[in-house]
Amino acid sequence: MIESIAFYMMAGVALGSALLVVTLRNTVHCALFLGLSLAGVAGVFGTLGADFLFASQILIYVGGIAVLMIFAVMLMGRTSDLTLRQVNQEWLAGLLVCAITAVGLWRAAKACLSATASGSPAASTRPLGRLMLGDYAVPFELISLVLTAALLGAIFFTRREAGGRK
Amino acid sequence: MTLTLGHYLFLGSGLFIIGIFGALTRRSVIGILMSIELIFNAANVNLAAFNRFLHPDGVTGQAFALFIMTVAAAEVVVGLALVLAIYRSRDKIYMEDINIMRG
Amino acid sequence: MELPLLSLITFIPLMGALAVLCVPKENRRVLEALSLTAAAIPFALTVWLYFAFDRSTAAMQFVERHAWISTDAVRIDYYLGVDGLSAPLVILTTLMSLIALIASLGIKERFKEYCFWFLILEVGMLGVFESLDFFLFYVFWEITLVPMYFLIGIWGGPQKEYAAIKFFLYTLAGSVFMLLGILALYFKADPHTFDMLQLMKIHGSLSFRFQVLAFLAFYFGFAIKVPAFPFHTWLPLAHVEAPTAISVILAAVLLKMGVYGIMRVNYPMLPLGFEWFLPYLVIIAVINIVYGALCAMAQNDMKKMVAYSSINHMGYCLLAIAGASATGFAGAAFQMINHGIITGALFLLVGVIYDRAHTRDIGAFGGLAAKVPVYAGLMSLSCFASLGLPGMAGFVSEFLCFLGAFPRWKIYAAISVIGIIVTAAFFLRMIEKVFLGPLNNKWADLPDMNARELLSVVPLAVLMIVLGIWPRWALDMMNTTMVGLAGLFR
Amino acid sequence: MIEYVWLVPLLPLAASLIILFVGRESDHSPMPYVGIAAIGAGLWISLRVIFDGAVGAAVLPFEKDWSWYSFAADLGGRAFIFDMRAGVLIDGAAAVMLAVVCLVSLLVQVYSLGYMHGDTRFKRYFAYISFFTASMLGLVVSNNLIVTFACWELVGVSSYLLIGFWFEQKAPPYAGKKAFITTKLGDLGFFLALLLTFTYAGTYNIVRLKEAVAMGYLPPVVLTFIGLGLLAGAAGKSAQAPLFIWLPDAMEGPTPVSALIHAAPMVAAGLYLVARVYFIYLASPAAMEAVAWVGLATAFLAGTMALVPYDIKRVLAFSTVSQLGFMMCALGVGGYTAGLFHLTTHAFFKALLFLCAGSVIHAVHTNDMRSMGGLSKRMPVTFLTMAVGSLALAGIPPFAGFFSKDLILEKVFEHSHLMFAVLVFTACLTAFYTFRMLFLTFLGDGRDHDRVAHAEESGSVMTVPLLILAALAVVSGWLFEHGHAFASFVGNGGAAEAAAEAAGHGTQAAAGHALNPMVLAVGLTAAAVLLILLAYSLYGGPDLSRAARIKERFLPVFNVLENRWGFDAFFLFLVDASDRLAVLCRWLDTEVIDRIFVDGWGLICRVFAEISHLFDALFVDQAVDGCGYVSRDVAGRGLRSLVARGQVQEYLLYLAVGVSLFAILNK
Repeated sequence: MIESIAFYMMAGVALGSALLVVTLRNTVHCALFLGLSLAGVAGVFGTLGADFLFASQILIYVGGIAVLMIFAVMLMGRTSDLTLRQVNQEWLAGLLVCAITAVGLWRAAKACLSATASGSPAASTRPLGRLMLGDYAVPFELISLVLTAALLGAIFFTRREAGGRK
Repeated sequence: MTLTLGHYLFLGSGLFIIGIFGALTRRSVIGILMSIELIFNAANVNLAAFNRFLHPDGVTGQAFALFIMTVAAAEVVVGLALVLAIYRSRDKIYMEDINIMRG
Repeated sequence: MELPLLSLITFIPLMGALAVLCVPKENRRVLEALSLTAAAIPFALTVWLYFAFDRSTAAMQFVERHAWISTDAVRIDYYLGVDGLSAPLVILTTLMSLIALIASLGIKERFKEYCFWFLILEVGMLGVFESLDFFLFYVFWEITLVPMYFLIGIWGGPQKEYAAIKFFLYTLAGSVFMLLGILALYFKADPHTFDMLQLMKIHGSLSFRFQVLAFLAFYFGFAIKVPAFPFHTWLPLAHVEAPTAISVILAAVLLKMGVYGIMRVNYPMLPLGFEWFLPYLVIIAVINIVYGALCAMAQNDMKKMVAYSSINHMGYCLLAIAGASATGFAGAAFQMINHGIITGALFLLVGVIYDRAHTRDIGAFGGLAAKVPVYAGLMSLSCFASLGLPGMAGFVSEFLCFLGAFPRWKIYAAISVIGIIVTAAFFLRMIEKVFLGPLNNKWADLPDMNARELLSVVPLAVLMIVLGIWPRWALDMMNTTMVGLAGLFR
Repeated sequence: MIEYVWLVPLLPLAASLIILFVGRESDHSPMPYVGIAAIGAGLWISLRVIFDGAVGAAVLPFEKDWSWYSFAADLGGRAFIFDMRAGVLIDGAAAVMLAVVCLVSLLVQVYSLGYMHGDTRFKRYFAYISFFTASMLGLVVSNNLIVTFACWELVGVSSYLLIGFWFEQKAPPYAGKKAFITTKLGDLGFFLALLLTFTYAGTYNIVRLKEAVAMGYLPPVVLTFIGLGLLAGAAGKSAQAPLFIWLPDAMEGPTPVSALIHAAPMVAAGLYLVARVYFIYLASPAAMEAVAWVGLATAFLAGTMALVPYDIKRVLAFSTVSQLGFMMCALGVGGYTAGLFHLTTHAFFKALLFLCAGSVIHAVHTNDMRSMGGLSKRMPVTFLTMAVGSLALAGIPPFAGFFSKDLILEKVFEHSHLMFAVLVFTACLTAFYTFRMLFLTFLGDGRDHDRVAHAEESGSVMTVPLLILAALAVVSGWLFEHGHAFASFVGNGGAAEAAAEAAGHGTQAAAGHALNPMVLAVGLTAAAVLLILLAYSLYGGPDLSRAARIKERFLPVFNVLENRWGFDAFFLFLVDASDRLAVLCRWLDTEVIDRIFVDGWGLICRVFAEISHLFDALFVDQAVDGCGYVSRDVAGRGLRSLVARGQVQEYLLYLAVGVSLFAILNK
């Protein structure tokens, strides 16, 4: 029962702030709500018993990505943004498409309403660790390469520009 | 009323739809990036849920979710760097102004 | 686990080539060091191979076999191995590659690309001699073509494009026929296989007609490479236009692929076709010998002369093969090595004078011996080795070639000795015109050879003499295999 | 000592390498002494070998060999690994030859110290000489025909280097090349003989080969061909007809080299070879006969040619060729001992003559005898020694040449009277031209006063070798002849002659036909003395007009002789013909074969290309164009302006529409 309540709360937070993210005019607020939404998803992970995911979500998304977004917004922010429209002309089309998709997804998800969980969730951190350094060792290393490459790429992009301006 | 897989999938779908909507309609590039993060999260929720409900003995789904997080982090880093670069060189952050792909 | 020696030898140059790509082209020192290392390590390994080689067996050694492409329909193996026929050639290849690379250090333009293509070329050449799977063989065979095309076409002389395209198309035409032969054998074998050792065992089930046709297909491919008359005309042109080091490789290694192919494929796999072709082969050999020598005598361009002398020398190999005897095979195998060393040195030396004088016209010089004694000495030494002076490597192998062919083809062998005297004539004439007589004042301040050039030529000169005085060191490697080869159909 | 005989060739070889690579070029380089020491040691060993052999302390023939290399061979239909062994085989002839070569070489080297002094390549000269000696000695000792052939060719190369030693001039390199190629021409015969030998006998060891011949393993035809092939080789190296053309030109080299090449070592190599494999000739009468006739022709032709030249060295060269013909002829008629005997004595006095000539040339700086004359007062030692040499060459007793030539003529008489007559005639010519040379050089007036007046006797480093050789020229004939010591030492000589007779040679050697040696000796000597007097009357005085008149009367004959019977022209024609052939081949290659096999390919490809191009243009291309037209003009223009506006979000929208369709349409 508690689980259910927690789930609904967290899901509400996540969905609600997500909605705000895509509709608010002030980009700074958008970024803040993004953080909230991500935290909500973290909570949902908690209800699933995925404690490691929960932690990661907080650390990476809320602590990292969302903060990064805020920084980015502040770096590029213009005062006029607050008065300008943040939604383009095609929002109606987008809404339509989303609605159609939503119907499709609804029908798919509805079929799963009968599947319940068996037993209580086991602690997942240890098996996750084994998996990562066992069967998935190579992808694990590869993903770290991807991260490094992304980091280098980012530095490269921004630095070149900085040099160009001088 | 116990929680079922369906609940989680509804949540995932919701986040996904919102993300898609955002990606389609936001004018600023950063907004689009945020929306994409939402889509990623929708996928993660689904993965974690499938793991919990369909294969409670393993943790493969969570592992995949972890990978996605990492990729998402990389994507955000590069994305933001690109946005920053474009912003610096062209002083633009709105999508309709960036049309170098015009056929 | 045993060390995959052959794979290491073959693919270290490849790694070197890839590494070269990663070095910025301004870092010439690094490029030089890297490519030299990539050529030196395989050479060191082949020295090891030389000592580790078991001289008492005719079987394949250092065999590596792994399934490469394996489906229900086809099975292609990564299958390497060497015996007394191919091991000396592998050693020759790594040696000549290293030396040619040393000689190329003087290249100024686009050095990075040069090193890359050169190392790729080495991979291909080594692979051809090592592979025991026909598919692999063909792949390596083709790999040698492309780098050669670029090496001639970019770094060559005035007519380089024409020479490169001629070389490429001509040899490609040959290899297409070879592919035909490979496929024919593949489908005749039951079960279908590309395994060359396996294919050597099926000749009993092949009809005469089939053998003749397959023989011609293979022969066509190999004869162009040898080059056997009348498919030889690409050679002088390619040699003349190619940069020095590439001429060296072309003469020292690429031509050997043709003879090697005939000895590895045509003879053991298609004995009836081989037997049928022998009378024609011996005539072709005689033409190669006499006609090649005569053509060489009429040349004014030193490089062209050496190129035609190659045709003459490869004629000895063909003659020896036509003898179809153990001595003949040993002679052909040894002649390949010696021709590689000697003609390699000759091309290097011609390159040395061309670098200084910017001409190769024999008539343009005169009396250089007083001016450049070291160069004159080495050149004369190589010329004497090439004309088959006893005490030097060329004699032993030439003699074995004749000795192998003589019992079967007495008259033809007797005609062929004309080639010896003509060879002597044109080499001596060249020496006389270039080095002896009054000094042509135009070259009064010609510098003698520098350290790099000496480093590339002197080892070859030493080898010429050592192998001439003590041929045991080379022949012992080959003997058992040749006896086995000759005994195949007795 | 005989176990160390393999050192004899190796010592000079080592010396030559040391001289070549150690030290710098200088007049005072100590390096020549290395070579002299090496050859001195060789001489000592070979003399010890002769001594040991003579007193029975060493057993001759002595053979010792080592495994050299092995190669895959097949004999009798079986493939196996053949072990090639190389080593030394010393019989009497080899021992004598060793000593002769060592001695002449040693004296020549000592002499060269003076003669070559001041040359820019002083050191290198000695390296070449040592190398030459080494290969010559190798040829002598080898028990394996392959090694013999190898050394044979090396001798050729070193003579090439030595003849062309003064390469800054035009003529010496040309002469060197001519010598090399001409001898190489003969070597082709040697080469083919080697091929035949292995194919039929399966060995290169001379002793094994002898056994094989004795057992009759080799068919007679093959033996004849082997014999002829070896003869061709010998004719090249020993300057026999018709390959003697290189020898007069070879005089371009330094004079000590001429002594070395022409006196003993190099030109003797051919004879030595024939003697070494004498058993082959004994087994093949036809080959034997060929040897005799080649020798005869050579002796006669060269003897006549020696009558006309004014170059002092050329006279000697032709005389050498002529004497070699004598020896060859002797071998051909079964006179094994006689031939080798003449070889030995000739080595001494011909070396002497060359060195004397060198001494003269060194003093007057010209080869032309017309610029000499009257040198006897200025160079007494040279004159005396040269006179000794000339007497020996002319065959006047008691000088060495008398004994050996006498022996040869006896042998030839037994074989054929015709040959005998020709040889006697030639022997008389010898006396005439030798003294013509001597008188022209030393007697009469100095015709070129500048040169003659400044001529001075050479230093002792040059005259001492002359004196030693002169002494040998005096005594050697008598010494060897005495008690038939030479014949018994050369050993198998007697056996060989007996075998020759058994084989049907000496057909006229029936007891009654033998020539009385005394008659021959007295008659020959008288004739020689007569001709010497004739030569004196023509050339001995200050007035040469009579000689000139004779020349005018017999001008056509003189012309023929000066043109060397047209042999040179013939070989030049051969060279020219092969050059033309070569040019023809080149033309054929670039203009015909290249065209056919390359451009021909091109043409075929072009034809196919045209056909496929036609097909392509008519059908395939039209279809492609059709597709392109539809996509570009119908769809492209319309759609592009509508959708491809570069707005990424629009693209995303299209994508989303697609996705939503999937989502909604699934069941």
